[in-house]
Amino acid sequence: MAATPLLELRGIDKSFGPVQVLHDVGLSVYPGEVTALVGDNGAGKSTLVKCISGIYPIDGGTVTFEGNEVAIHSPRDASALGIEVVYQDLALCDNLDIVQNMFLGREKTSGIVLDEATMEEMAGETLRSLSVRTVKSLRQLVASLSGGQRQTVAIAKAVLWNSRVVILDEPTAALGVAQTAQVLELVRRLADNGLGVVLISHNMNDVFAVSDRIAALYLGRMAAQVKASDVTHSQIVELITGGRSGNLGLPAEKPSEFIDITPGEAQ
Amino acid sequence: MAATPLLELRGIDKSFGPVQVLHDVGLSVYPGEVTALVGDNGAGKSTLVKCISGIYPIDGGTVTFEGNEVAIHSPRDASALGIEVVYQDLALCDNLDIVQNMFLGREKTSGIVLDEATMEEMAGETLRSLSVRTVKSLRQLVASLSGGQRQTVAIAKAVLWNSRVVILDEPTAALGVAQTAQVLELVRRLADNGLGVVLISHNMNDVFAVSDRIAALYLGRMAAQVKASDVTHSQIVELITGGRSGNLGLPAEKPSEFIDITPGEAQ
Amino acid sequence: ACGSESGSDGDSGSSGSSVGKVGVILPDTKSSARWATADLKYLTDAFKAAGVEADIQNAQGDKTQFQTIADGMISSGVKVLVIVNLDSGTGKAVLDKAKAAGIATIDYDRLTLNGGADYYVSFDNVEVGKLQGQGLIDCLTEKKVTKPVVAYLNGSPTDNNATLFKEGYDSILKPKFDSGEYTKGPDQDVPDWDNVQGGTLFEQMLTTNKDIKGVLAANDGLGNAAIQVLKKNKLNGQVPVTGQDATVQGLQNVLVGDQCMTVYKAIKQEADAASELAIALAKGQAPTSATGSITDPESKKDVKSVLLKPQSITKANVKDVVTDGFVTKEELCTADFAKACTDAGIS
Amino acid sequence: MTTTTTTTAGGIQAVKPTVASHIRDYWGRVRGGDLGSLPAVLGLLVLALIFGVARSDTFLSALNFANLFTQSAQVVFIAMGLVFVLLLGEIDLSAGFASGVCGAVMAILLTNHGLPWYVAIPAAMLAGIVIGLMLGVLVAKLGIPSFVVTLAAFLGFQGVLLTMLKGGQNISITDEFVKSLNNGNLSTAWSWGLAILAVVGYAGIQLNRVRSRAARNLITDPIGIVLFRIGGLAVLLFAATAVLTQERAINPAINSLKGVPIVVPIIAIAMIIWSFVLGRTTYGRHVYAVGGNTEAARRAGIPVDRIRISVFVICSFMASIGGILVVSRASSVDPNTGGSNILLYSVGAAVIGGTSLFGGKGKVINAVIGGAVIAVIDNGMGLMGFSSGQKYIFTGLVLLAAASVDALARRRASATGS
Amino acid sequence: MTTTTTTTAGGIQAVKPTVASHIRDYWGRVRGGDLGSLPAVLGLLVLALIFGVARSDTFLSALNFANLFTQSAQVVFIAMGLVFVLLLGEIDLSAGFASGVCGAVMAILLTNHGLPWYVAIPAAMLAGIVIGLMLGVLVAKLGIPSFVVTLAAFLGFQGVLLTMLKGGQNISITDEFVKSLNNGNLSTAWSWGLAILAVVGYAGIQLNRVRSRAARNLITDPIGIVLFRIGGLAVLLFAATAVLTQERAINPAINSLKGVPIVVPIIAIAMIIWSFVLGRTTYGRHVYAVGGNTEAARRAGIPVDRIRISVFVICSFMASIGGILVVSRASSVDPNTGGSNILLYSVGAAVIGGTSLFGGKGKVINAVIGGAVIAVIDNGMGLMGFSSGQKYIFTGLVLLAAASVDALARRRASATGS
Ligand SMILES: Nc1ncnc2c1ncn2[C@@H]1O[C@H](COP(=O)(O)OP(=O)(O)OP(=O)(O)O)[C@@H](O)[C@H]1O
Ligand SMILES: Nc1ncnc2c1ncn2[C@@H]1O[C@H](COP(=O)(O)OP(=O)(O)OP(=O)(O)O)[C@@H](O)[C@H]1O
Ligand SMILES: [Mg+2]
Ligand SMILES: [Mg+2]
Repeated sequence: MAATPLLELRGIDKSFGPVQVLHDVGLSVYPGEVTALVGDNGAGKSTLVKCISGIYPIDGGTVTFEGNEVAIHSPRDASALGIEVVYQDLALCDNLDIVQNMFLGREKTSGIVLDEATMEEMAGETLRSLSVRTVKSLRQLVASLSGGQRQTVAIAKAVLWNSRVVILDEPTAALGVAQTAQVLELVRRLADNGLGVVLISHNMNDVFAVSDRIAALYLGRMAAQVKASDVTHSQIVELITGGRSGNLGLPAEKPSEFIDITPGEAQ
Repeated sequence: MAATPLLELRGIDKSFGPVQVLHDVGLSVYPGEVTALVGDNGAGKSTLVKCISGIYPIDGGTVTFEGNEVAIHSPRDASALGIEVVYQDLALCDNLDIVQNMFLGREKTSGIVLDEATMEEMAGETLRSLSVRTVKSLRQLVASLSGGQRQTVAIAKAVLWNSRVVILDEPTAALGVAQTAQVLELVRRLADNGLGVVLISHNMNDVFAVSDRIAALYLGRMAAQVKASDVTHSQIVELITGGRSGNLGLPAEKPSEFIDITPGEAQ
Repeated sequence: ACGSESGSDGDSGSSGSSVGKVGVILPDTKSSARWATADLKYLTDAFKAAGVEADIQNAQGDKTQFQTIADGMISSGVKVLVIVNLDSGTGKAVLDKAKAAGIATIDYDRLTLNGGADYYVSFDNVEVGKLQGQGLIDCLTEKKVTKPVVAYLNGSPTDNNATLFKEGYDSILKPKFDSGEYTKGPDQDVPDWDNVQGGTLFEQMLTTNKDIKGVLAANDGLGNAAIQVLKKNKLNGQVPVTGQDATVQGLQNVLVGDQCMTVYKAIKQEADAASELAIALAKGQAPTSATGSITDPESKKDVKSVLLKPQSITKANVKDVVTDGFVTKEELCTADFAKACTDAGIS
Repeated sequence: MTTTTTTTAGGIQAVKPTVASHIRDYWGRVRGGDLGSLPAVLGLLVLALIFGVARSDTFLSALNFANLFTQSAQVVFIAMGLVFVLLLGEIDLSAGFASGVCGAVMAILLTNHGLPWYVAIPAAMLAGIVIGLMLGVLVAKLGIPSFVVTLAAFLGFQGVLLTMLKGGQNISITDEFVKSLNNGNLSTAWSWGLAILAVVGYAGIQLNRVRSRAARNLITDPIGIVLFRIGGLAVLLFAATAVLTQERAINPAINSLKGVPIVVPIIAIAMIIWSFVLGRTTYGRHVYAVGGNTEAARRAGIPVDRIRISVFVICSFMASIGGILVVSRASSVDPNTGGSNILLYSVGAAVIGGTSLFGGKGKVINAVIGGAVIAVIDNGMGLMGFSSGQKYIFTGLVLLAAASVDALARRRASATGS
Repeated sequence: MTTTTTTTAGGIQAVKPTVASHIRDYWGRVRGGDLGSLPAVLGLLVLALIFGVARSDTFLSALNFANLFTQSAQVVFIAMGLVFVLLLGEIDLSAGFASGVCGAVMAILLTNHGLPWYVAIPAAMLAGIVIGLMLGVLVAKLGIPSFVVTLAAFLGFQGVLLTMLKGGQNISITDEFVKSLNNGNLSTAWSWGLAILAVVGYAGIQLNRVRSRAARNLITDPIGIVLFRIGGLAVLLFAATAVLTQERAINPAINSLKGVPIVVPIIAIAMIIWSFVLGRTTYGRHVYAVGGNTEAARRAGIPVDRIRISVFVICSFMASIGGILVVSRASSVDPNTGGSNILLYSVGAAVIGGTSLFGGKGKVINAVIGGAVIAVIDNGMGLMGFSSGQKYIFTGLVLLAAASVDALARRRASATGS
């Protein structure tokens, strides 16, 4: 495994209006490794991903890609660097069909005409490799797909391309048993091919099954980033729910601005 | 446990245009029991739920509630019978806040004026009981919630009311470790209070942890409905992926109209 | 293969092969109430009386519709086409098409410049404007106002007639402005002849220029809009307002002294003149009534014409309009105006 | 940060806001792009400034200020009604002519049938309700897109209006009560009385709310902020009343003109009622829900069709009041009443005020502020003495400028925040 | 069910459809609510039937049939352009007056400056492009809602037009080429030639597609269905050509009138080009994507702003052609060119054809079919001899009836299916 990270974040801050969601977050993604990003609901995992992919502008901090500091202002910039993301909120165009969604923004053409035949072939192969068996037609609109089918399309869309870093935000949440196994295998395969992979998941079995490193976010702060082999299942759960576990994690006092539930002003 | 089912479906058929999604499906939900509904992606679980709750009209078959045949034409009818549903596609109003969403359609009023204070109090308590800790304000718009937070709001919305049957479609898919545990506990508690609970999940551990019965859908057909104590983990996985396991499940031949992937007509 | 057989669905049973059908296209319903209320009635009556089948339609101010209607009439095989153009361009396009189909054409009320219609029947629109200008001067003189500020509330900027009216009253008033006897006040067009907008515009004029002493409003509707604003400021009756069309509303305003004058165009005369021409042409006779002639200012060609004189109506001669049957006493002399009517000698 | 933590009834920890934290929060929200009607108000101020400088003597006069209200009444009323329709992501192109038809109903009953105003006005409103019911049923029950239904109605009502007016006559009204609605003024005593009543009422509601929430241990706005709001309203209302109760007649010798225009309380009452309905009742909540996510609303058991019909009824009802007021102002009705740009102006008013055409977002007060923007533009333009062509161009430009203030403010805000 | 299973290149099992299965599938889709433009075509037939019965002698004459095309040209062109804007969920209220302004540009260059048509026409089109660019930049870059931007432009262009025409003059054009565009007819030879070319071209494309997909072992439409489509088009086109190449002059002695109107191939070419762009190019795909889910499109790396600007450019460009054609037809331009109901009719045409106002759904051909519905209503009404009031009312009712055919068809379909 390479010593220099492929993608490195340092000191990322992000606020939405008055609410600060990310505080000084750092994260390193190494080529050939699966880095699991874990954290409680609302810890800021998806927000961090969206900061990396340029959907949200960051308030502070730096992003380094292959050793060079980069500024990612939009998803175009991210994919130009070779960063592909499967978002938790899948972001498919409901008015387009499966093939059209899978190739969105990267359509194959022959001349100026769309090469539907090639795209259809490629899409079919990819879906098959992900154990999708109940899709009636590749020309079905994604609006009519089941939850798991939608998720598969989103995953298939991200892995069709030659990228350097693949980030998957809870990719197996809606998947069935067989499909989940396929996706985990795919994740491992991607890493083995030298890509940097970030996997977000709430399923500790999956996390320990495929990941090399584990990064735990707690209330918008990076509690710890450790080798998977160095920690136990229950240590990670402690990090997720409490922000610290033994000598790992954040300092003891609880960040003052987080309060359980603050009933706001009515209306 | 009562011998007569609270809710019973018989021979349910459902097509979307030329595609038949449900074939002659039967399901019984008993009071005081958790019935797990399992099946592969695209098996038809969510479609079945939407048929029960009146979102989709059924093409054929009967629905019996407490022994009486009922016709459910809309979600209003379903909730009038005491059927509450947590949908997989959460169906929250992004332009409303957490409290407003939780009480949607059942607002508390004093006189003709909305009683915001009472609703806020009740919402806060319910969320706390579901281990939600990172919501900044109950008046936050649900559009700005994380995936898990949205799911919790949807669950909280369904359990706020006194209902007879609660159906949860993959309620823990996006939840963290602690929250998942809380929801499973809640599911058990609801059943123990005499409600009929239907839980859809792809996580076999969860299924076996809380359910009394397991119903397995395979390609739109009910493969088997068995007691959880009578089957093993791997038998259920076989039912899900193959439609049969030993003497359980569908007859051997594969339904002819299902073909792996049928590339449709381009454009 | 088509169009040669004329429609036989009219209510006149007498349409022999020699008597053709007449098509009439009226312009709109907004520039004046006359088109939908008066012209339609008089023309229909005249054609019915003569047993000539007529198709009378209104283009509702829409040029495209105007042409669509014309196309329809031409394809339904009319023998005579009477048009009130919305603008000379479309007017000419329609006339050209009609002539190409061998249809006789009459310009009604508005001359289609360079259109080459066979006949022209009209009130002189510039003359209307002149009457308005003169009427305003008379009222101002009568009220002994010195150095009055006169405001213009013109018709729709997109209506060519409004331009002609303005040309008329400008020609009368401009010398007064030039000599310093009168002062020219605000001068605004009212889009679509919209009375509500007219009211707002006048309110703003009055706010800007508090000593407006005379209002040249292009028609009765706009006049009424100005009067309402004046009323709010209790200036009605003191500031003379002009109008046009001799509508019930306008005449009532004249009767109570809020409006200085209106212009009455004996539309029946005009309609009768046009229908007489059309009927003759439809029957294949040579019309004799078009004795006058007018020179098309663009093509410099003469057009055979029937030209009628508009009449200025003040309190003194409101009864002429009633006598003419243009408005009925019942319409005009409602409870609020009964006394004014008696005073004006209408009984 | 020293925040006082109190325990509320639900046993949930909460932070009691102070005046300072409240202001900080507000500023955070503003920076975060949650601007409410701030930009529209800003746009209004900019416009007032421009016209005030260009035509300082007239634009800023009390007379012109009073005129603003009567001139904008129709657009404001239609816009308030349209907010409901727009909240559902629907559109009502026929609202303009519906107001014309209702105005004509009133005028015909008054003038041609000699009926008193207390018959004619309710009849006109009823006409509005019937129209709305018709449109709503066609949209909700037959499922025809509202654009098509109301386009058909736009044409149809134009025809109805023409037919009612026998092809194009104007009908004058003479009823003094009706005419006073959008021409008359309150007496000075009434003007002050209502202004004071409004401030006292507002103060009562605000303070009561603080009290009752505090009693349940829920978070309340700091009392300082509440008092500031009440004070702000008082200053604004009393200043306006002071201006409007001055003599503003062109020629005070002939005619005294003072007092708040009667139409001001009419607009205010409509605004308060509908704001209450949208913000504080179950019905209003359901309108937002259906507009935000129809499917979610349906699944929550909300009778979507009935809500859909009801918004068209409200819209046409408000249009009927707009029609009554415009007929009152012009003292007559003609086939173009409610035509021209009324509809586009009304939709524009709602949109400028911040209502989304896609549904789910908007408030009644926005329509009033947007209507004020439109009215100020129209009013100011009328004072500038441009030619027609110039006027159209400048109106367009000023409209654009007012809208850019809004767009740029939101953009700047979202660049620093979300 | 005997289906032939073939193995395609990707190694995926697939079913080779037969004619019977294809028809079964189509019927299933129709029952499932996927009706395409079927209801609009149905509505069109119903209308033709009504008017045909009521005015059999005139409505169904060859002359009237030919007139339909020239009458509808402006609306159809603006509607085609609007489809792009509507696909993004935006609106362009200024398209009507933009077409007027562009028409005026052409007329002024032709008449006042005496320039030839090959300068004036491109200049008008350029004006359209510039206008679209302006609108697009304001919407996409400043983020002002398109309703407000184009409302401002609607007013502004009205003013520009008035100013260009010096306050209200008409400008006539005499250029024969321009006049022939929307008045002239093709010679009989050309008429037949183009009709044959169209059929042959269509056949070539369809057959080539079947061949190339079959070569890759992908599923193709059964050849019987393809031949049926080609045959259908041929019958339709040849029948229309036969009717239009008959003599249709009222008085053939004076003036012969036959051949396909020149505007027909102009409309056809525009339709083919834009359908190709929307359906077969990356750009078109991106337009649908942005309209369907802007955020998803942005995440897929689509330059959303550029797409947004481009649709306004296309819309105004098409409006400019509409303007050229309407000026050609009227041989003149006046300050109301592009005003009146043109805009609402154009949006209505697009919507009736099945384009959604919320974006993501619609085709160019729908605009043409919807435009035909509007044109037939207008044309037929003109032949019925109603009074103005009646005409408005009936137009509204007929529009509603045509739209209900659509709504009811879809509703029935969705009741049996989804
Ligand atoms: N646009 C926004 N405006 C305001 N707050 C936001 C916004 N987006 C997210 N948040 C808040 O930021 C926090 C982090 O959200 P995020 O989606 O990153 O969580 P997450 O770690 O992905 O959680 P989950 O596991 O539930 O997906 C949450 O508390 C959420 O409410
Ligand atoms: N509106 C629709 N039109 C056409 N096909 C549909 C529609 N809705 C669902 N389907 C199809 O019906 C099948 C069953 O879908 P459903 O959502 O019920 O699956 P599911 O069992 O819930 O799967 P998952 O576990 O992925 O949520 C899928 O193949 C899906 O593509
Ligand atoms: Mg997340
Ligand atoms: Mg599902």
